[in-house]
Amino acid sequence: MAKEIKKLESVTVRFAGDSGDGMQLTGARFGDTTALSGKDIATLPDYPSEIRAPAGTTSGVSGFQLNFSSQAIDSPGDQVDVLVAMNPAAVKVNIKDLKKNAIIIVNQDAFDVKNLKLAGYEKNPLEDDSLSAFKVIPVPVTTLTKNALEDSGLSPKEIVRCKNFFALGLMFWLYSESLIPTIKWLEEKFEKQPEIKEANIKVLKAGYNFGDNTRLFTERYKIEPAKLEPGVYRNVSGNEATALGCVTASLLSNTPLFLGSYPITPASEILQYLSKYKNYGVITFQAEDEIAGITSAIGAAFGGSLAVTTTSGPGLALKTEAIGLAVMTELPLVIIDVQRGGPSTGLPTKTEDSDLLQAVYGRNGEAPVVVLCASSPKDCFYMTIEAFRIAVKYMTPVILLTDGYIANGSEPFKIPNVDDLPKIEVKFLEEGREFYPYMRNANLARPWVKPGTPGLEHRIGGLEKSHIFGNVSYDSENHDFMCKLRAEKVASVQKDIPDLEVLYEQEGKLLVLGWGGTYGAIYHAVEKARKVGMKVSQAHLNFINPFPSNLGNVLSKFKKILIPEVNLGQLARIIRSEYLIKPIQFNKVRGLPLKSFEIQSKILEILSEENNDNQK
Amino acid sequence: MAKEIKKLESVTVRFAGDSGDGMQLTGARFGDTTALSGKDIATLPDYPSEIRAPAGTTSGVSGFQLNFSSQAIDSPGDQVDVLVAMNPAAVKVNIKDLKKNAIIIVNQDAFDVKNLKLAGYEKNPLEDDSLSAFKVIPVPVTTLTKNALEDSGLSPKEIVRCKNFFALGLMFWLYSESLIPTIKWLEEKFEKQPEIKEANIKVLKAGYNFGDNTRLFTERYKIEPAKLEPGVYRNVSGNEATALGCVTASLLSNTPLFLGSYPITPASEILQYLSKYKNYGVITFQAEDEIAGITSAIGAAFGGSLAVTTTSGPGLALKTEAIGLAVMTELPLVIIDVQRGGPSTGLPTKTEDSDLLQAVYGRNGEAPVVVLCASSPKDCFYMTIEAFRIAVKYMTPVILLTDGYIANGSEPFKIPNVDDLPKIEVKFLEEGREFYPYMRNANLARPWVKPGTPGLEHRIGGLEKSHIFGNVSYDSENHDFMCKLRAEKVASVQKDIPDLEVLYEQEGKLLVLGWGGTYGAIYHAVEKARKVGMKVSQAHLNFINPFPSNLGNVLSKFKKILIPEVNLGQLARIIRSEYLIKPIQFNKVRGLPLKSFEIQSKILEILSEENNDNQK
Amino acid sequence: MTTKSEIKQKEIKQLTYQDFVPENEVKWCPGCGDYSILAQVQRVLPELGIEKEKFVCVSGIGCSSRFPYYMNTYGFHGIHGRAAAIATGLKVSRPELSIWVATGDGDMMSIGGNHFIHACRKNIDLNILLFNNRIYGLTKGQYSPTSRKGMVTKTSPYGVVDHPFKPIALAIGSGATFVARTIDREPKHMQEMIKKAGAHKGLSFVEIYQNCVIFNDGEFNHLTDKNTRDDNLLVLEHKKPMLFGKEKDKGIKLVDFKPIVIDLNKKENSIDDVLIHDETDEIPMRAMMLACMAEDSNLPTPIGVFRRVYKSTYDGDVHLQLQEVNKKYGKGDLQKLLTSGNTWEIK
Amino acid sequence: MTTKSEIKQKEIKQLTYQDFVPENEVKWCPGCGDYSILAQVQRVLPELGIEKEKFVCVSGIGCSSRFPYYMNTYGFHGIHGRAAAIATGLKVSRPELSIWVATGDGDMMSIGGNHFIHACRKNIDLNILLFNNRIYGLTKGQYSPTSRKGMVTKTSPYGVVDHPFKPIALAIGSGATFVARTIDREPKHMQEMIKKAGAHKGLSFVEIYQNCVIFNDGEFNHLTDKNTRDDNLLVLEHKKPMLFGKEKDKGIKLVDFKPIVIDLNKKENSIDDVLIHDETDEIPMRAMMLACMAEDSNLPTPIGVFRRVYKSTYDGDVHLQLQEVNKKYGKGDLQKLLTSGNTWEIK
Ligand SMILES: Cc1ncc(C[n+]2csc(CCOP(=O)(O)OP(=O)(O)O)c2C)c(N)n1
Ligand SMILES: Cc1ncc(C[n+]2csc(CCOP(=O)(O)OP(=O)(O)O)c2C)c(N)n1
Ligand code: SF4
Ligand code: SF4
Ligand SMILES: [Mg+2]
Ligand SMILES: [Mg+2]
Repeated sequence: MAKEIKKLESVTVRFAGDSGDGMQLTGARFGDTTALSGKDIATLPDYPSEIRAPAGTTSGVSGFQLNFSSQAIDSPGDQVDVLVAMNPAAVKVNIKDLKKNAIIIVNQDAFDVKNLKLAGYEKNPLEDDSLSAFKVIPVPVTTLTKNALEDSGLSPKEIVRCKNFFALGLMFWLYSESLIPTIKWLEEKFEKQPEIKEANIKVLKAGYNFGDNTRLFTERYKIEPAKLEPGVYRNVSGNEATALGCVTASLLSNTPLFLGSYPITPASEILQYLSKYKNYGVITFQAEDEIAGITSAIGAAFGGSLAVTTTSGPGLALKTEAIGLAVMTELPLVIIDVQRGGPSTGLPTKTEDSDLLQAVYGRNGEAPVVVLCASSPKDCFYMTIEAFRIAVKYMTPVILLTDGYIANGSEPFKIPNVDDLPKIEVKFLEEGREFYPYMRNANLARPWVKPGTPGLEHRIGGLEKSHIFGNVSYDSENHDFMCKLRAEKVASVQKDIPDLEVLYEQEGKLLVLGWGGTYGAIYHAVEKARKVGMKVSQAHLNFINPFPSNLGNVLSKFKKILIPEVNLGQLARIIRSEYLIKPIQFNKVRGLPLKSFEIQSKILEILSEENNDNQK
Repeated sequence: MAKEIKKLESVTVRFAGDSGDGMQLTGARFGDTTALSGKDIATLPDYPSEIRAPAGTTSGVSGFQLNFSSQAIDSPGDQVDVLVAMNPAAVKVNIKDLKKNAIIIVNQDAFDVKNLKLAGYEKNPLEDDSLSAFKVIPVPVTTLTKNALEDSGLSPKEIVRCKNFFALGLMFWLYSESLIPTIKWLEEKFEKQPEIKEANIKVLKAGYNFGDNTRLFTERYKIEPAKLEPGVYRNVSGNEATALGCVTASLLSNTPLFLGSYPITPASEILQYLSKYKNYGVITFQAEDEIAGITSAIGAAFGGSLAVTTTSGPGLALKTEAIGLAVMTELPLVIIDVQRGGPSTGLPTKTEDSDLLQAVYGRNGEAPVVVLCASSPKDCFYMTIEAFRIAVKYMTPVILLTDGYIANGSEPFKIPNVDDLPKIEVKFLEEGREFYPYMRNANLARPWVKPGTPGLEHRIGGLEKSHIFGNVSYDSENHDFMCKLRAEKVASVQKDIPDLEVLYEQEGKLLVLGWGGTYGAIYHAVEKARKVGMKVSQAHLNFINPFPSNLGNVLSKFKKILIPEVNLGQLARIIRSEYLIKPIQFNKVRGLPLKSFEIQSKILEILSEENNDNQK
Repeated sequence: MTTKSEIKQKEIKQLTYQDFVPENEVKWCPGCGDYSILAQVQRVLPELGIEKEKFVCVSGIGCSSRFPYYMNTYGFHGIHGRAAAIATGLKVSRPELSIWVATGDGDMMSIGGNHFIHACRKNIDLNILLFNNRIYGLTKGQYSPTSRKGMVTKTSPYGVVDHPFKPIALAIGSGATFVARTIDREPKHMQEMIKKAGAHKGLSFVEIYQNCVIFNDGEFNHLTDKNTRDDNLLVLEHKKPMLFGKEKDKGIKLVDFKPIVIDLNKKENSIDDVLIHDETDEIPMRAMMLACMAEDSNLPTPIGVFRRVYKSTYDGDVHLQLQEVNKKYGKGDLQKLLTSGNTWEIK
Repeated sequence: MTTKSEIKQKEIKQLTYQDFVPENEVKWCPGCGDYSILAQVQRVLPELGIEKEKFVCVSGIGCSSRFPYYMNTYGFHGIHGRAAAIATGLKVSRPELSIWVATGDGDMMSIGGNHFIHACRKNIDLNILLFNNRIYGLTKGQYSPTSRKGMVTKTSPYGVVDHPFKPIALAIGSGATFVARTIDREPKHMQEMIKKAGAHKGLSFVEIYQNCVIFNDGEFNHLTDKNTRDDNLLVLEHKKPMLFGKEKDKGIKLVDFKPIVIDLNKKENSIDDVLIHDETDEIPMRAMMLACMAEDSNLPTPIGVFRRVYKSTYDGDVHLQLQEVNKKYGKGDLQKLLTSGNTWEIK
């Protein structure tokens, strides 16, 4: 039964089910397919911190949201157009995020007494009118899967495990996407388990065909490919892009990479990816703890490696003392912090941008470091390279902040041509008659010397060093001088970073200023606000310490500055102290990215106040 | 030969010699005696980080400075009136700090070829005119000591070791102080070594008599007792006062004290003092590292002890993660940071005030804590008690900052009557039908329950907690609410702290604002500036987070604000971000307290600019 | 042996299993070995003769470290690696509490290693249960310091190159006074070990082999599978010869400080050649030998008590010293303390 | 035994003691045992047949940790407790370097304990010299984890209540492959130990009893004083009986896993009763026994090599794995890596 195909610009889909239902995988497959067929996409996985939280309960719900569009997009969307819910708990948890009139495709079979009770429903929501604001499409997914696999020879348990592919097939049908990439993927993945492979393919197709045959759907949809820049693309998550950035920096600098790290959610994946790249000259050292992670990296930096350590908030806290050592010894070191919900262990699997003040200020003594941040999954690639470039050029530790949202989320990444990327210059001092370990070049950087170089034996460490000579020095004036010199060196990185760009008008009533992972949400909010005629500009920071040199100037051009953050106002605080202006804050610390409609309302609120004020 | 006795108001004396010459002891004895005879005093020890740095060299010089006065004083003085130098290196190192016409009493015997060379003198400064700006009084201290002890039966080595008491005796003569307290001290100290005791007493007297008999001195001096408040006094160093403050808080709250700590200069003494107070119900736990120091204290706080951990900068860095745990579990905990020169190991035996930003901002996530500081040795006593009071009242970690200068320095301390000190109320919840671990009282504090209490079993930890119930909660809105609630709780401590007092005019052209250990230097600078007719006021902060509620108002009353700090402007940064004003900074990071004459010049400079501006 | 706590038991309300089951839902994966450990602890604690409110469970971070939430006692879920240090502060300040530390091979052997060895050294009277699944469970499958060489995990795609810890050897080397091992699938044995740990005055360390069904399933199959169990498991008994095998017909013999397996069915071997176990050796030579026996050495894996010796506890000694000082100097008088040293009066 | 480095030696400029003496002034207290350690290291390193620029000294914080400043080699003075971790990163990334870690009983046994046991476990090819003066020197005299029970120090005015570590036992329990002990006042013996440590492939741990003249003077007098030395010191020799005493007339005999001292002058005792030392026992029973022998047990204190066994090194295995992966997959092509996974082209 051929159905009408409606063209849409953009859709936000969320797959949700039990932790064991394979929702992350389903979402990722859907995302890859839509990306492969040329849409721009952005994804947002969201899962509980337990490995398998109790089946059927709301605390066990795992979700994967994805936005795909024929337009360039930068966020997985605030509100959901289509929810695929594999059980009652998934409906319960996600209902609050649905658009009015959203489609809910539910696995009807899962709405039995037990599951309803586990989800905390007193009545079956499919049977009362509690979901009347939505288009609910009940599909007996489990039954249909079982039917499809009757003769497969698989065990009942194995059969039921295939049901996510039924849902996936159905969604592919609904959005007119091809099954081929998924079939190929299944063929590779289950090469050695042919029955599983065949079963999943069969169920996938069954789901697709079900869409075609059922009367439950009256229309299907199509999203045109996005008009992205020409080039070869792939999908990357932020963590993957960060890992690739590390390898790329190593190649561009012709210096072997050393990663010292201790696993921690949501940063572990960077270590996992890099552990695979052993034939790229990468050494990964899974240390006994975060302190050994960073200090081993400092040892490797002393030895001439491109050294990096990766972690998340609590781990950054533990590395604090050692970062000071890197400051004093002036060794290049990149510290990557994938921020998560705090304080303390906090919300370990949820996103948050609340380590900014720690990164900028959190060390004993006057211990300045460069602080950068990435604003989207693919941006992680470029900012990682930038972090290494600055670290080796200025012989300084650099902290790069990403967050759980961009680390786990993914988007299309235009694959650069490696030869086009600018080289990172690394020059080890190899001889010198008058060698002084704390002599400085024009960047105020001291020389990098590899142990093993004859004649340049020297000793460094965490005690204050005399200018030029690098001997231990307790001299008062030298210490004052060196503290100021280190501060100056870090500040001078400003000359080497790009000016902050302002989108839309370069001056006016309102600028929305952001940093890091809020880019997409802000971008959409501003775009939508402009569509309804509001004059509002946007600027987004990738460099926090030092700030771009034109930032003060940019800020002075706008009457009001709005800073939305997933914290209680950490950038706002730094901006206040640097520029003595009082930005308007928008702070939501919910373990989730900001929602663009909320930012949009805030913009509206500010601009209408502004107008009122002017009329007074 | 009786000499004229001249009355002075105030004198700054510095004893300097080799690390092995006993200068710290000599200085401390001199200080105790002058304090005992009723002067106000302030002391500043300064020694190398090596235990016995190479004898005779400048790096081995150990110094002890002390200011005693018939007026109330709060700083050991910038510039030295009298230097007692036991060897050439001591002259070399200290010459830059002497007033014009200062007296230098040197141990002539030590000015031999070897020592001159070790000190880096090409010629004997006693024999050329390089010291002509000073009154140099060469005394053959070693010879005279040897003469005095000819028949003592001590070994030559032991005899020479007594020579500091000769110098001390001579100084007592010069300043008309009594020998009796020192003789009593020697009698106690060497009770079991009668020969040593006798020898030292003999040499002490020999020094005194030498003064009387020699023609080297034409006058001697006398400082009248200071007009201190009536009461019983003793001398205390900041670390001693901190330790006493801990014991006192324990008594006032009727709650046993638990200190978990790891030794680190300059904080170790607090642990050392408290280790002695075992009959005051104090448990000290020397942990394997700083992390165990604080986490053991958290365990003890959970168990119902008044818990404290003590450290210095690098140790505070290591405690960062665990402070977050105390924030999340909302347990009372006092963290005392005796700041020292950083970054990294930095200048471990020198003072600095550069952990402020770390204390206020240095944690992952939104992890607000209360931050206090002490401004003088005796103030450590009161601020320690205050830290505990706030910690238990609000169920929150409190960081108390002191620094190497006030920790090692000493001043007269009017001993309070214990019964007059306000009690600290501690109430453990002992029963409750409807018990919820995260229920709050009017102070937003949750209940403190001791394990062992029947029926109140509950579980807390570092994951986000649901409001009231205290269960683990990944709920978005709850997290946002709790982050804001924790911030509000800490901010609300403001209602409970005293208003900031302004000395002198309550409004005007210039306010000098300080915090912590700079109090004395600023006080003197302002006082002197006022004496020459400058209108300048002073205010000094003991509460940094939150600030006193009137601070904004105070700042708004002055045209200019000067903030002198022993860092690169950390308080200034916080003030800028809180009040959007731009204070004038005065920053010297020299491992030393600020010099009041430098602050005074800065005041002068600002006020004359100000006048010029006004005239334009 | 009637322990002090057994005597005391009679005076106290008899607790049951149910007293230790809280309302909270248990959130481990279905099939996880942690469930068995929880159940055995809940079964044994009521028998220790200690008031319920005196129990405290302390942990770090990891799947295993969720344990305190599942016990209806006082509980503290700490930060990663710090369980032993938190528990130390609690025990030293409140020696009357019975403290149970639940921890994982990542939490206690990796990041928490320092606190572990120092707690062992000081002989702090804690009961440490190590849930050893040889993997990081909560962070989804990276190798741990107890993972076998060659294991393929998320962070060792080409196989682990580290040599693993032998946690029992580490505990012995650190000076631990009670060291035992058991397995999640041996509930009775585990109960016995937990009971003995609870009865021991001083630090008790129990390594529990625990199956992680998700990230390291089957790690201990050779020890739990009916067909292989008896040939691979040496169940230690105090003062008894070290025998194993279905028919108890294999034994451990020591030849020039090297343990070998002998077959007692063979004529040349006799039961007298078989090494006798002794938990109470002052110098832990035998215990060290047992600690080093493992799958990879063709020797059976011992379970049971490796070492149980008496040494004074740190917490006990601290309080003893407090008493002595109090006795010698009298209870401190704060006013006197403040007024000590040289004082002077200004009128 | 001709080690590889001894063969190589001939090709390299013969270094001397003087090559390792820098201009910097040595700033330890006069009489400190550290001077002797420095001198022996400066004497031995030239004989190892390694180019001077390949030596790196790494340390933490403490008097002992000033060591790198006094060696004219590459040096890194780290932060307190982290020497082993810093050295690990350096060694793993630069396996051709010869790394010497100088550390103290506070630095390595207290705050640095975790890095120590993990370096031992992984068998990282480092040479660790522990300057054990049983006190915190640099911070002026607090007790350390090796201080004896009862010692009065600044932080134990009523005596230490902790049981001390036995660093050798800890190293063995952690899996260390070379473990030795020597004394500051035994220069020849120390040189021998340092030489053997340098020759050992894998982690070498040498505990050096070092006298702190200022804060713990005389701690080892019974081992260094002419009159008592021979009765208190058991000098271990590989494959030789454990004899001591001025006349080598006392020996160690093992009775039911308990070492006792026997007098060979007595008829009932024979040299055949005396235990033979073997550094190379696979299972460290003998080494553990020796590690537990000490002053307080009426047994002599052993010095010498306790354990020397071969196990692959972590740094070696890491590079082996790198080679294997390279061989199997070819040298990585970054462009290919970036382009891996599902890609699509937009024209
Ligand atoms: C400071 C810090 N570092 C790292 C982590 C991440 N983390 C949480 S649990 C864990 C390992 C858990 O392994 P294990 O202790 O063996 O417990 P299991 O889950 O296997 O029971 C890690 C690395 C953390 N929460 N905090
Ligand atoms: C993080 C940190 N904690 C504490 C200290 C203080 N500290 C410096 S050295 C030292 C102990 C030194 O003892 P040890 O390692 O035995 O060396 P020794 O001086 O006895 O040779 C301590 C506690 C520090 N510098 N850094
Ligand atoms: S991941 Fe493994 S250890 Fe964790 S709960 Fe699941 S089965 Fe248990
Ligand atoms: S304090 Fe002790 S260890 Fe340190 S240098 Fe002096 S004698 Fe040596
Ligand atoms: Mg585990
Ligand atoms: Mg020491």
